[in-house]
Amino acid sequence: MNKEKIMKFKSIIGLVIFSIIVSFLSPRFLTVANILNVLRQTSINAVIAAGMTFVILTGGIDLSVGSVLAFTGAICASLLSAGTNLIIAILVSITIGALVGALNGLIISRGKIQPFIATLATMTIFRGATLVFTDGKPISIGNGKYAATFTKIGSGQFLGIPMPIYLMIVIFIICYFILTQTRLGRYIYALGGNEEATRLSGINTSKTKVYVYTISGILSTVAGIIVTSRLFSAQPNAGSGYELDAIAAVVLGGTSLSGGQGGIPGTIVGALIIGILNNALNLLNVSSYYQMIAKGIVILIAVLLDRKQTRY
Amino acid sequence: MNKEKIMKFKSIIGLVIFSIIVSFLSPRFLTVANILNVLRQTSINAVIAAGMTFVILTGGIDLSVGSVLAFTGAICASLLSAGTNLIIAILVSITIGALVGALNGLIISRGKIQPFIATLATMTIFRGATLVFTDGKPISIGNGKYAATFTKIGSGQFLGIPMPIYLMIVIFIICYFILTQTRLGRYIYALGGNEEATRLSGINTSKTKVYVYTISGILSTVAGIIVTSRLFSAQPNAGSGYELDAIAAVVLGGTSLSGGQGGIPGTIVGALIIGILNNALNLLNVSSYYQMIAKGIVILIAVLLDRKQTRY
Amino acid sequence: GQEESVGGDSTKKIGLVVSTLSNPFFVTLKEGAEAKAKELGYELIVLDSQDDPAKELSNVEDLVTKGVALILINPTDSDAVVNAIQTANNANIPVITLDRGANGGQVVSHIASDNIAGGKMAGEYIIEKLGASGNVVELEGIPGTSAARDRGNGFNKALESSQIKVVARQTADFDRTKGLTVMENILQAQSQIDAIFAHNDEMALGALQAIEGSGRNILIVGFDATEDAVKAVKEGKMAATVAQQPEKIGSLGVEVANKVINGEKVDSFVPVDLKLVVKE
Amino acid sequence: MNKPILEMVGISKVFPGVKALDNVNLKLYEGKVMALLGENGAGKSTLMKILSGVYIKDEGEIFYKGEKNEIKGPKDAQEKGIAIIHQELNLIPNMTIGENIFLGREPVDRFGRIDWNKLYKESSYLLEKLGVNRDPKEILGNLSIGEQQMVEIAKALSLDAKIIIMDEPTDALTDKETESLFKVINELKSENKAIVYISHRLKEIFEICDDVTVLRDGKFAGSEKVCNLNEDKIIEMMVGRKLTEQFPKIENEVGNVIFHVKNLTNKYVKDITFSVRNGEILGIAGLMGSGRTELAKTIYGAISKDSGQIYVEGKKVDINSPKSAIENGIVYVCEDRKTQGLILGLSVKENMTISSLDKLQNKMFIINKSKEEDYVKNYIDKMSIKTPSINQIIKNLSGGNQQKVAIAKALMTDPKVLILDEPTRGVDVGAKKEIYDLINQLKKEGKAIIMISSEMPEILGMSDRILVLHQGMISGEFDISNASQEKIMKSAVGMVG
Ligand SMILES: Nc1ncnc2c1ncn2[C@@H]1O[C@H](COP(=O)(O)OP(=O)(O)OP(=O)(O)O)[C@@H](O)[C@H]1O
Ligand SMILES: Nc1ncnc2c1ncn2[C@@H]1O[C@H](COP(=O)(O)OP(=O)(O)OP(=O)(O)O)[C@@H](O)[C@H]1O
Ligand SMILES: [Mg+2]
Ligand SMILES: [Mg+2]
Repeated sequence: MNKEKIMKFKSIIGLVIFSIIVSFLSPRFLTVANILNVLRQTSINAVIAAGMTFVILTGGIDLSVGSVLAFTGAICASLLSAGTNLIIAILVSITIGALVGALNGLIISRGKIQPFIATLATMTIFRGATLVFTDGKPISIGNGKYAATFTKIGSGQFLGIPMPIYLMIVIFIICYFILTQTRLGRYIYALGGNEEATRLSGINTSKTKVYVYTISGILSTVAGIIVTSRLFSAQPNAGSGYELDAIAAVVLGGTSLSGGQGGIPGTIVGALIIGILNNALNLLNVSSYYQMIAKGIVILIAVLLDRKQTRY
Repeated sequence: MNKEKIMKFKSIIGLVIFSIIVSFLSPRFLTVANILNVLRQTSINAVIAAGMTFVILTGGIDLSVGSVLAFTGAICASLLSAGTNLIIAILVSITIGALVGALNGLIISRGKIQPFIATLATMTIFRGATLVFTDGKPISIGNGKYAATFTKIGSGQFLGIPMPIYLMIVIFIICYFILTQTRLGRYIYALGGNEEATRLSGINTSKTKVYVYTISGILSTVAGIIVTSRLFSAQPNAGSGYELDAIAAVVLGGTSLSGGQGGIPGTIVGALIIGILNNALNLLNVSSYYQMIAKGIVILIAVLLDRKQTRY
Repeated sequence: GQEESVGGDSTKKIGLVVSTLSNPFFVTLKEGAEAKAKELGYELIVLDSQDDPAKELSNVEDLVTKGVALILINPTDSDAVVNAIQTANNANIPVITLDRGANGGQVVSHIASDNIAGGKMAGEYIIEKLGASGNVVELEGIPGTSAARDRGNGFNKALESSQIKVVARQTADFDRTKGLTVMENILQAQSQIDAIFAHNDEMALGALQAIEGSGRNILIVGFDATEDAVKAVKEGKMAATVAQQPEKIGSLGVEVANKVINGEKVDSFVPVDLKLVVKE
Repeated sequence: MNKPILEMVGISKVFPGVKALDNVNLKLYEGKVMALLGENGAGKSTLMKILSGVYIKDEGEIFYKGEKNEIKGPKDAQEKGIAIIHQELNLIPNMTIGENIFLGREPVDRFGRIDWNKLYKESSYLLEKLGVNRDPKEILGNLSIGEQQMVEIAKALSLDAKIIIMDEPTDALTDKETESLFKVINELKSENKAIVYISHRLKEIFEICDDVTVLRDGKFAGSEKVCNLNEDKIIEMMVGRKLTEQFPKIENEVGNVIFHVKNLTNKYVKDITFSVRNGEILGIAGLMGSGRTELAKTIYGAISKDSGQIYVEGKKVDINSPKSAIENGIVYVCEDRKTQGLILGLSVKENMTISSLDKLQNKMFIINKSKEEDYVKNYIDKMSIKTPSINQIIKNLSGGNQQKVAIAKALMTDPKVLILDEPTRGVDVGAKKEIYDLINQLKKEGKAIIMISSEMPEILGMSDRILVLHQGMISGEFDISNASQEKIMKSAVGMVG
């Protein structure tokens, strides 16, 4: 794991250098308020990216995360606006998110369809389902009994620190634990490293796949709940394009798209790079056209810094 | 190659069955006018997908095709509106498309960056560049000396058949020829089959990669010229999301995303499936939300039909 | 026999090509049209261009194939729609444009409210509220879209005459979530903000969350008058939103279409009033 | 004799187009090693994959401990006490040695956490037992193929199974590791385990096995006690005829020095200087991980060198990629044909011509297909490659024939210097002889040949001169006239003299 450590180190150094440059350009950047702000904003992408890390470690990809986020967010909002109990609304949403993720996993493992194309299809299907469900309009969580409590999830604070930050940290700890300390974690790395060898070692690779897509579905739902809570409402369009940000965070964190290598700590760094980048470009008031160019170039540089050393 | 032939056969059968069902549901579907209509509509995706086939055969992916389409379309339109000679405008655009594609190839081969993330970054960069270039406004090809001739490319007919259909057919023939009859074609399949073995066989794999992304850039530009010609103008947002349709066409055609297997004939079938699907759903008056669901499901079914036999 | 029955049937069919159906504004427009079509006994075929002019063209081609009596187009772009309109023209199918105009082809009628005028209206309202000077933020729509362009142009034109300064101009892609995060970032960067103009209500509502979170007091003006935004205005959370009455655009579209099909004469431009929705 | 612990009766298995197994029988006894022999493609691995749950048999029955049994999958086999060392390495390169050994059976504590201490302690113990001097926390991918093979063996041992299948375990091992493996096998025998041993190295059969079962073309060709057999008899059972001498060494007039390496140095090799003459075979011996493959790849330009020069025909050549090596008349045949030598999804023809398409194209970069076909057919004849057609996917060929295609690919570039890395790894006796004949043929044609091999008889039987590597440096050089196994081994472990 030594090599990996150095690699993580490198992207952190990149992150630090970048932060220093920005803080010179904008004195507001390194204030406590802004740091909390960045962390809170990052939390949504970070939570999705945590799930995406599991998927990518197995050598898969999940393009449907944004649609799942929108779908479960809409379900949660409609339950709450109907006055359903907070806990029930959340549990129902997460269950649906898990089922939808498991469906992805089943299509991929049982149907033997490449993850890219399978989740591309379900991305379209779930988005269509969301639009049908919401009739293309936002669903407000309304003034139901539990609405006020619900908004605390996204907008509340504890000890001066926004709730989504706690949520993000807890999720990262759990994910880190699963990946490093449990058998499932080993199987995920093994699957990404060599699927055939994993299967021959007596591991049920189909089950492992279903698990990772289920985790991705659950975490997309958690992100959906945060978004819904922050906006008091669920948007039928929510999450479009989020898959790319999540994948970028994972890859920037040094996890290989071919699977088997990388992990959660890298993803944290990757999500922070993207979060800070968006924040910095806004703070520096870079015009939106040039923002795109800048974002693309920074991602390229970050990956270049972080790429694996050639073998010889 | 026998297995491959059967596979192609299978997706064609799927296509035929689907067409028969649709033609029962909508009598307008199987008219000559509508078939030409479908083919013309398919041409844009088909041309991009032809380039994408090269890239995917090497085991890569090109997410930047839509941005390249917009960028070169804008350049072409601005040249034409300035009264530049038609041929020069087209040649300049194609040269720029080739350079931009080669840049992708260089980043991937020299920078050793994974194609997904490299072209994700350049997708953003080229889109930003397009917005800067056009200032976010569409560029009309105007009434310049050559504008009228230019619009023939997309909207003209010859012997009652729309020009883009001829263009598509010629491009497919050239691509098929390159892939099956030339050295480059062999190297592309070899690279996708086993990169290390290809390198050890004395092949310059970097150069091969640069070639395929250059081809993809050129064909995106051709698609951009068709779009610009059909719309009388270049849109700064043109082509967003086209990468997914092109990838779907390639995969539906039986080309494996891991490279080395598949080819142009499959891609034709794949592009037709998507084109016919869009047309049929419109003709059948399926509401747009349900269209998404239907499209996703049909893609899943098509891939399921077409997937490789299980290994035992 | 068959040809005739299809043709006979077609008098009852109208096509509606909408630029996008993942934006509540256009969903409302569509619903207005649907309600009116039902009332007048038409079958309305709604197709979604997903903000892609090439898809729009395909949609129109498919409608021509299907043989509709008239096509209502809500263009994705005024230039790019021209070929689509000509396609319909060539098939002798009359075209009516909704919300956004076309720069060519034969259009029997254009039903819209003016985005530039709307942007101006928002700018003038802010000038009225702030007085001669102040700091404003502009949240822009998806770069390159005509709505973002026109609303921005009108707004900035209005501000030219005043001392009001645009201290930040950032895109939030017409998206509520992005409106929230981008506004949060701008709030970090700018210590003095008096007002904000968002190119649509979605972004305005996102920005509203950010501003409420920051505890600052900033005047918010949105655009579109969606249900949620009107509610926010009523509650005093937003200052105003420019109402384009999308429902009315949709229903007027079908009404005019009905007249065209029945051979009645129609105006070439049917304006739909812009209204500034403010708290009574 | 006592009753078999496991009996396979009338096993058949069909793959699309191939009847891999046809009514095959196999009996295993406690405390005995059963050799499973046969030519490449005879069905040995297939039979063992059925026994270990990888494939499902089409017909036949399996009796285990006297009872009829079905083996449903790899996990089921493991649970029944059947362990297998697969012919192809089945390991995860990015994981540690220990993680690989216990993959799928990680010890966990009460909270479902992996007990790393236990895992690494037991791994250490297993590695020690096999004489592998590696920290179990090392990443597997950094090990040489031979060492990885030892990890694979450790993994099978860790199962503590009743039946242990070893499918060509010594394929990538040198004599030293083979010895440690045999020690372990003898221990297993004394623990009353039943072992299946597959190998193409017949000498080993007499060293370690008790019984022999032979397959021929997927059919059961007989079973016999080792003590009743000799090498020739086994070969006759396998191929159905007698073979002439194994190493048909030819004497040849060696020519001038055509190839010369001077002070070649990089991360893997240090200060390597040697030369090869026309019509000479230079054997390179060494222990596993001594850097032989790296030396070859450095010469070939696949690994960059830090310093040193290479001369071909007296001219200094600048080699920085395999492409430039081929252009300068040097070509390399990889030790691992499946991952580096061949592109398994392409056809025989496409594989064979991939390095020499520049000679087969016309001005428009179009491949001259009829010329290509002629070339390929010529090599298929010359090297007697068994393939149904030149368009057959190479994956479907037997190992020996695949190896011949890999050599044909190299020869088609018309090289002056040919580097062969383990040219007969995994190749059956018959095909081995054909490859030796081929190498001799090339020698006669005046090519300079460098042959890396871990098989001592092969090195001694084929080479004119032998170079020994130790830790990336040349530790000995012998003319064949005064070389012996002992001398080479001494140099290989770094003892001077
Ligand atoms: N998955 C498969 N699909 C199709 N054919 C196969 C498959 N696996 C093996 N075969 C074929 O079955 C036959 C037996 O192969 P097997 O691998 O059992 O031979 P083997 O005796 O182990 O040979 P070797 O000594 O080369 O390892 C061969 O003809 C081979 O090509
Ligand atoms: N990718 C790698 N990273 C780090 N070390 C490596 C790598 N590949 C090989 N090595 C090390 O380099 C040394 C030389 O290995 P090499 O494979 O050349 O040995 P060899 O003599 O050819 O043995 P073999 O018979 O196993 O092929 C070994 O110590 C091996 O562990
Ligand atoms: Mg075998
Ligand atoms: Mg070696």
